[in-house]
Amino acid sequence: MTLPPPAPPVAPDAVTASTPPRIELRGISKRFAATQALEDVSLDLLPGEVHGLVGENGAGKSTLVKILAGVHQADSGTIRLDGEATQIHGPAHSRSLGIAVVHQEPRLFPDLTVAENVFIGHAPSGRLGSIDWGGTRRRAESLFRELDVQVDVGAPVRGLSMADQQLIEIAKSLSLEARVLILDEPTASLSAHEVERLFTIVRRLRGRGVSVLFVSHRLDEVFALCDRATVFRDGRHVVTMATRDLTTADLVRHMVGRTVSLFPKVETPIGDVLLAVSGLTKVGEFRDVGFSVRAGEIVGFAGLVGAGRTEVARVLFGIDQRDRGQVLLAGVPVSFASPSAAMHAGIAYLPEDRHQEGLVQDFTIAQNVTLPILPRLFPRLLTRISTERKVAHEFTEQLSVRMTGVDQLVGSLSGGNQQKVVLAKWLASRPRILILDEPTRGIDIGAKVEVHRIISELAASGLGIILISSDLPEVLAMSDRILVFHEGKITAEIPRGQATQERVMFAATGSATVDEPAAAPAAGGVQSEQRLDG
Amino acid sequence: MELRNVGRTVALVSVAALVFSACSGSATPSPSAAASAAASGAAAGITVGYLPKDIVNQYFAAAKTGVDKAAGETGGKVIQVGPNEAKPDLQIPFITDLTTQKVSAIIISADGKDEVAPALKAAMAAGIKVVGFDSSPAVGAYNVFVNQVDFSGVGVNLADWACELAPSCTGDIAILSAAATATNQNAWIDLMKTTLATDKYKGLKLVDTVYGNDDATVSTQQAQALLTKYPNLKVIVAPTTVGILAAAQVVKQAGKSDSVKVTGLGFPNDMKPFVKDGTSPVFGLWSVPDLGYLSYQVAAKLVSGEITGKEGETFTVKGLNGDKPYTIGKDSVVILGPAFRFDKTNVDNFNF
Amino acid sequence: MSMTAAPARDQRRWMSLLARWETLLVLALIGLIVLGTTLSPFFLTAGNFSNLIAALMEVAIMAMPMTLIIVLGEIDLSVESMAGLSSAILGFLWAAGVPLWVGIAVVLVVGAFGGLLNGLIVARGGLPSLVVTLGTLALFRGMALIVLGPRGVSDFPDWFTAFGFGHVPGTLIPWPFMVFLALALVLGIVLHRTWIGRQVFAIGKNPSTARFSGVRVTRIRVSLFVLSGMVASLAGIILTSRLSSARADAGSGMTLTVATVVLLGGVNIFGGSGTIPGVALAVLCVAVMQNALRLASVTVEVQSIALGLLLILSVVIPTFAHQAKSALDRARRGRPPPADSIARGEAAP
Amino acid sequence: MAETGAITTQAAVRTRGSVLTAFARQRELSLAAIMVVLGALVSIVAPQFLTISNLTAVAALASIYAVASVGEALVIITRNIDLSVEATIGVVAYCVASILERHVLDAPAAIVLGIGIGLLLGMANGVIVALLRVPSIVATLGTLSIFRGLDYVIAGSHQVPLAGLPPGFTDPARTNLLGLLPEFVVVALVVVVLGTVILRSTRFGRQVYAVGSNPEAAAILGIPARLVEFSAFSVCGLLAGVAGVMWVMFFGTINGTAGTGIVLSIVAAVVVGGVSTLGGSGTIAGAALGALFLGLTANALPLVGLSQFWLQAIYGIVILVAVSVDAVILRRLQRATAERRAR
Repeated sequence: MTLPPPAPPVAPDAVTASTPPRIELRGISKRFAATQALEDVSLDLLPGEVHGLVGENGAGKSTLVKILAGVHQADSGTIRLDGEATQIHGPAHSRSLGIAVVHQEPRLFPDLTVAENVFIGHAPSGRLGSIDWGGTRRRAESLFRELDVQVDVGAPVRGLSMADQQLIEIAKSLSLEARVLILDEPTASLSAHEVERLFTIVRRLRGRGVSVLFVSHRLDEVFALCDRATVFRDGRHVVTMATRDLTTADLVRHMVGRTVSLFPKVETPIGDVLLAVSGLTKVGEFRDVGFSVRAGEIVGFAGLVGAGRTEVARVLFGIDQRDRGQVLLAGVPVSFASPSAAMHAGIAYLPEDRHQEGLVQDFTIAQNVTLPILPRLFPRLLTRISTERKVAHEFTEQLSVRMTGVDQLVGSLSGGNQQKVVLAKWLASRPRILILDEPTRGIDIGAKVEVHRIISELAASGLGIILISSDLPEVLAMSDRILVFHEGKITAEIPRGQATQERVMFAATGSATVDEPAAAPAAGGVQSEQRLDG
Repeated sequence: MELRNVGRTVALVSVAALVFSACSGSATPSPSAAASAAASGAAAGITVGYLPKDIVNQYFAAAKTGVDKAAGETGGKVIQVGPNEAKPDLQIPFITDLTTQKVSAIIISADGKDEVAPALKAAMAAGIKVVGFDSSPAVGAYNVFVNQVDFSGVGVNLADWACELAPSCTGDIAILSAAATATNQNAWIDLMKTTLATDKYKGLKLVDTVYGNDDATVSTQQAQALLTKYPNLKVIVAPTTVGILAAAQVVKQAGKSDSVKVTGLGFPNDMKPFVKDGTSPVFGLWSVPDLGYLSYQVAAKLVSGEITGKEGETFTVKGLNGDKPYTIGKDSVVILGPAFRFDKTNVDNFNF
Repeated sequence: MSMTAAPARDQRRWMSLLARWETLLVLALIGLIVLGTTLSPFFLTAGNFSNLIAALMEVAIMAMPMTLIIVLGEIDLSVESMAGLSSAILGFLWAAGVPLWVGIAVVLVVGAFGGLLNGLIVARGGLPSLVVTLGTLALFRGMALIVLGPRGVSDFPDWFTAFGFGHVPGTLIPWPFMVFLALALVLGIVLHRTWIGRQVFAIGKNPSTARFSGVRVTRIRVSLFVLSGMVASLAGIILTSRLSSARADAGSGMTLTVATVVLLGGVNIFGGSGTIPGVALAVLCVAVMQNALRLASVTVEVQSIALGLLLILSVVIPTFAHQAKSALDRARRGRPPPADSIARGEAAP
Repeated sequence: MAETGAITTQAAVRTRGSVLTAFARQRELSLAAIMVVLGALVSIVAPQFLTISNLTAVAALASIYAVASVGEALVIITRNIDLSVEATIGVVAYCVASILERHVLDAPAAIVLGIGIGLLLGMANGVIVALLRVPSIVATLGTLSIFRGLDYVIAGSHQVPLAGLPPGFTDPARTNLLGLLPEFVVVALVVVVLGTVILRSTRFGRQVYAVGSNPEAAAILGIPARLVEFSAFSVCGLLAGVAGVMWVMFFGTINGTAGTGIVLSIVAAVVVGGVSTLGGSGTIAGAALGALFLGLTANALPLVGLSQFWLQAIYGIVILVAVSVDAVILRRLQRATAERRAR
C-alpha cells in the first residue's frame, strides 16, 4: 500500500481568482478527545457552484458540516463569509448568516403541516402578531412553485417520505434566503427517482446563485451534479478539482490512499461451513443475498450505508424477519424470531450504534458484559457478584480494556474501551458466528489496532466472523473474502488476494456495472454515517 | 436571575395566601375546639371520639354541633376524626387509632356495617363504649345505635309526600337513591314500596329506581336520564340529601317545575329556593343537631354506667322527646323521633 | 492501578451510601417516629404498630409489583380497579355458593388475565402503558360493577375475615403484613439478586440494548403486567377479608397512593432505577406519618398536603443535590486533579 | 407516486389514500360522525334521546368537562400531563361559592377571582414542572394531593347551599342564549374557538406543537420550551378556573369535594378526542368533542336500558379503541410510505 503524494492545501483554481468565494475556510482544525477530526483544512465555496465533498468514513466531512452549521466550533482556523471574517456561534447564528443544512435525516415537526415546517420560527405575521395563515400558505406554495414541486402545503409532515421531508428542508432554506445550502449525505436513503428529483432542484438553486456543498460518498452522484469536488482523507484536505477534469478512478485513488500496515491479520486455516445463506430477501431492503461463512474465516461486507449490509445482519440476528430465503447454521435450517433465539443458536451481533444498541451506559462494565449470558451464567436465578466480576475480568482482560475495575460505569469509559466492552460482552456469550457492524467507528487509532488484533485472534480460535465496515482499508486488511453490497444486492465477491480498494469501491458505487444514477433501496434505520464526538 | 426567581416566588406565595384566606371564612368551625376541660356532673372529663362517614359532609357537621353542645354542657371532650371520602376502608384506621388513644367512647356513622365491625368489636373489647348513629354498624359491634328516625315511618312519609305531590295521587314516580349499598336507603325504599302496595296509593306507579352514589355529577346525570326516559313522570323521590338537591336542580333547569315535583329527604338550607318556586313543595328530615346531641348523651350514660345498652332500658335526655324517657329497643336501638316535614310554612325557621 | 484507586473508591462508596435515597428515607423514618412520639403519648404503645401498618397494606402490597413495572419504564394504573374486580368476583361467587378457596383461585386467575391484557396491548401493540392502563382502569372497574352491581356481599366465614383483620398468633403482627413482607422479600430478591431483575433494569435503562443483548423484552414486560394483575387481585382478596365485605368499589383511589409510595421510594418515573427496600421504607414512612398525624388529631387535609409536598420534594431534592454536587465538582476541578483521576483509564494508549 | 412532468410529492397525492385513513385522520369529523350514528341508533330505542331538552341538558354538563379538557389537551400536546385539574376545579368552586356566600365580592368580581385562582394554581404547576424540572406526572400527582388538601382546609365541612349564592347566579347553567343554545355551550364554544385560533394562528400556539412534537428540533430552533410548558400549565389552570366557576353555577351546592375523581374523565375525553399522549398532535376541538362524546354516552346508557354500571366499562373500551385506532393508523401510514418507496 503506497501513500500518494500530499496534495496542496488549497486548490489553485481559475474561478477563485475572479470572484470572491461565498465561504472561505482556512486552516480549520478540530479535535475530539483522542481523535483529530480535522487538521488544517481549507476549502472555498463559490457563489452559484455545486461543490462535492467526498471522503470515506472518518475523513472529516461531517465535522466540517457541523462547524458550518454552528454545532461545533473549530479549534483553530478562520471562516470568511463573502469576504468577511466570521465566527459561527451556534445553529441559530449559522441560520441567520444564511447557511442552511439539510441533514440526511430531516429535523422536522411531524405533526405540523408542510407550510408551517417551512416557516417555523419566521412565519409571516398578520394583525395582532398572529400568524398570517393564508400568507404562510401562499408563500410556501410559491416557494414550492419556484422549485417546481407539487405539494399539499396544508398536509402534516408525518408519514411523508425522507425525500419529501428533504424537499421541505430545502424549501425552508429558500424561505430563509440562504446563501449557502449544505446537503449532508442527502441521497443515502432515497430511491433513484427521488435522487433525480433532488438533483433537478439543486441545479435550479445553483441557477439562482446559491452555493451548494454536496456531501456524499457516491461518486457517480458527485460527477452528475457537482462543478468541483474536494476530497478529504483522515481529517485532511487532499485535493480540490473541477469534476470535468476528474475521473472516477482519480477520485477513488484520492479517497482510499491510506496506509494500512497497522492491522496484524493472522492467517488461519479455514474450517467447515458454519453459516450458509441463500436467496435471502427482505422486500425494500435487500434481495437474493447468498453467501457462506466458514469457521476461522472473516467475511467482509463492504458497500455504502444503506446498501443492505446492516439489514442482512439484522435478519440473521433475529431483529427483523426475512420475506424469503434460507439460512443454514451448521447445515440446519434456522429462523430466528428474536435476538435471544439467534443468540442461543450461537450468533452474536455487535451493533453499529454502540450507545443506543450496544451498551447500557449506566451499568457497570461487569453488568454490561454479563447481560447476554445471565440465564446461562446463573441457572439458579440468583446472581453472584463474584462470578459476574470473574467473567467480566476474564474477557475484559483478554481485550485489555483500560478501566479502574469491572465496577466502573461504562459511560465513563472512552469510545475505544466502550467498544471493547461490547466485544467482551459478545465473546462472553461464546458465539460460533460473530457479526461485527462497524466495530471501529469513532474510536481512536490505537484502540482500532487492538480491536483488529482481537478480531484476528477470534477468527484464529475458530469463529466465523462477518465484518461490516465502511472503512475500506479495514475490510481489505482483515477479510479473507469481501462481499460488496450495492442497492441491496451483492454485486461482487472478491477473494483476499485480488481485493483492491479501487475494485471494491467501483462495485460499491455501482460505477463499474451501471451508468444510471446510483440509487439505494429503502432502508429503515439508516444511521448518520459518522460519529466522532463519542 | 436566581434572586429574581425567589422574589417572584415569594410574591406569588403571598398573593396565594391572601386569596385563600379570603376563601375560607368564619363558616369553618375549628376542629375539636369544643374541648372544654371544665368538669361537672357524672360524665365529666370523658373523651369521646366522633367519627363521621367523612368530615366534608355538612350533615355530619350539623350533627357535630349537637355533639359539641352536649359535651360543652357536661364538660366532656370531643375529638373529631375521619376521612375526607366516605369509604369504609378509610374509616377503619381512625377506629383503631381512637382505640389506641383509649378514648371513653366512640360515636360513629358506619360507612359499611360489616366493614367496620371487627375494628369496633376490638374497641369494645378494649373497654370503649361504641355508639352508632345515622348509619348503623353491624349488630354486636356497638353498644347502642341511635336511629334518627323510625324506618317504617320514613317509608310511609315518602309514599305520602309522593301521593300529595302527584296530581290526584296518580302517575309515574321514580326513586333517586344514594349508593345501592346504603343500608338505611334500602330499608326506606323497601318500606316505601310496601306502603305503595296498599290501596290508597294504587294510582302511583313506581317506574324506576336509580342510584346517584351521593355524587353530585352522577346524581345529576341520573336525574336527567329519568326526565328524558319517562316523559310522564310526576314525582322524583330522593331519600338522600345529595340526590334531592340534584333532582330539584335538574327539574328546574329543564323548566319542568310545574309538571315534575321532587321530594325526599333534604336539608332545609339546600331546599329553600325549591320550596319557594314550587319544584319541591314538601320534603322531610329530622333535626340533625338533635341526633348528635342524643348520641353524645347516650355515650356519656354508657360510660357512667347509667345504661348498658340492653333492650328495655330507659333513660331521659333533657330537652329531647318532650323530656319523656327513651326506651332502648330491639338490637339496642334508640329512635330519635319521627321525621320532620318541611314546607313553605316552616322551612325558613331552620338553619342547617 | 487499582491499588492507588482503592482509598478514593472507598471514600466514594461512603459518600454514595450517605447520599443514597434509602439512607434519607431511614433518617426520615426516624424523624417521623420521633415526631410521632412527641405528638402523642400513644404513639409508642404496643399495638399501635399493627394499627399503623394495617391501614396501608393493600397499597403496600400493590406497590411491590408496581416498583418493578416502573423500573421497567412502564406504569400500571389499573391495579386499583383490578382489586375492585377481584373483590366483586369473589363476593359474587361466594354469594352464588361457590367454595371460597375456589373463588380465590378464580380471582387470582382473573387478575393474571387482566394483567395479560394490559401486557399484550402494551408490549405487543406498542401502545403507551399510561393510556392503556387508564383504559383498563375504567374497564375493570366497570366489569366489577357489572358483576356485583351496587350490593355488598358479607357473611364470609370467620377464618377468612380473621386473615384480613387478625394477627399472627402470639404477636401483634397483622397477617397482611406477613404477605407484604413475603412479597417484598421475594420481589426484592428477584429485582436485586437475580438476573431477571438485572434484565428489568437493563430494559428500563435502554430497551434497545436489552433487546440486542438477547433479553426477551416482550416476555418480561408481559410477565410483569401479569404479576401486577395477580398481586392486585391478591390485594383485592385481602381488602375483602379485612373489610369482611366484597364491594365493586373496593380499592377505588388507591392507584394514586400506590404510585405516590413507589415514587417516594426513590423509583425513577422514567424507569431504570429504584429499589424494593426504598419503596418498603417509603411505605413505612407514609404509614408512620399518617398514624402520627391521626393520633395527634391533625386532620386529613394536612396529611394530604404533606404527602403531596413530600412527593414533589422527593424529585426536587435529588435534582438540586446533583446540581450542587456538579457545581462543587466544577469548583474542585479548578484545583489539581485528585489522585483517582489517573486511574480512570481515559487516556489514549 | 405520480410520474408526471412536475415534481410531485406524496403530500400532493395523499388524497388517494384509503378512505378509512383519511376518515380517521380527521378525528373531529369522525367523532362527530360516530356520535351522529350512535345517536340515531339510540333514538330508535329511546326517541326521547334526540330531543332538544335532553340534548341541551347533557350539553350543559358536558361543557364543563369540555372546558377543562381543552386545558388538559394543551398540556398533553406539550408532552406533559396535569392530574391536578380536578383539585383546581374543586378549590376554585369552593372559593367562589364561599366568597359569594359571605358577600365578600359581587358576582363578576368573584368569577374573575375564581379564574385568577385557577391561573395561580396552574402557574404553580408550571413552576414545578418547567423550572424545577419535576416530571409532570409526579409534579401534578403531588399538587393533586396538595390542592385537594388546600380545598379541605379552606372548606372544612362547610357546604355552601344554593340559597347562599346570589339570586340568578346559577342561571347561566340553565338558560339558553336566544332560547336556543345553552349558555354553557356558548362558553365552551368560545373557549374552543379562542383556543383553536391561539393554537393555530399564534407563534405561541405553534410552539406548543413544536415542543411536543420534536423537542430536540425545537431546541435547535431556539424555541423557549420551558416558557411554553409553563404557559401551557398556566392556561390549563386558568381553564380549570373557568370550569370551577361553571361548576358552582351548575351544581349550586358546593363543599370541599367538588370535582373529586373527574380527572380520569377529563384525560379520557382528551384521549378519545384524538390528542396523543406522546405529545405534538391533536386539536382542542377534538378534546372538547371527546368530552361531549363521553357525556352523551353517560346520558344514553340508561335510556337504552343499560344500567349505569356499564358506563365505566364502556369508557374503558372507548379509550382502548381510541388509542388502538391511532396506533393502527400510524402504522398503516408508515407501511404505506415504505411500500410506496419500495416501488
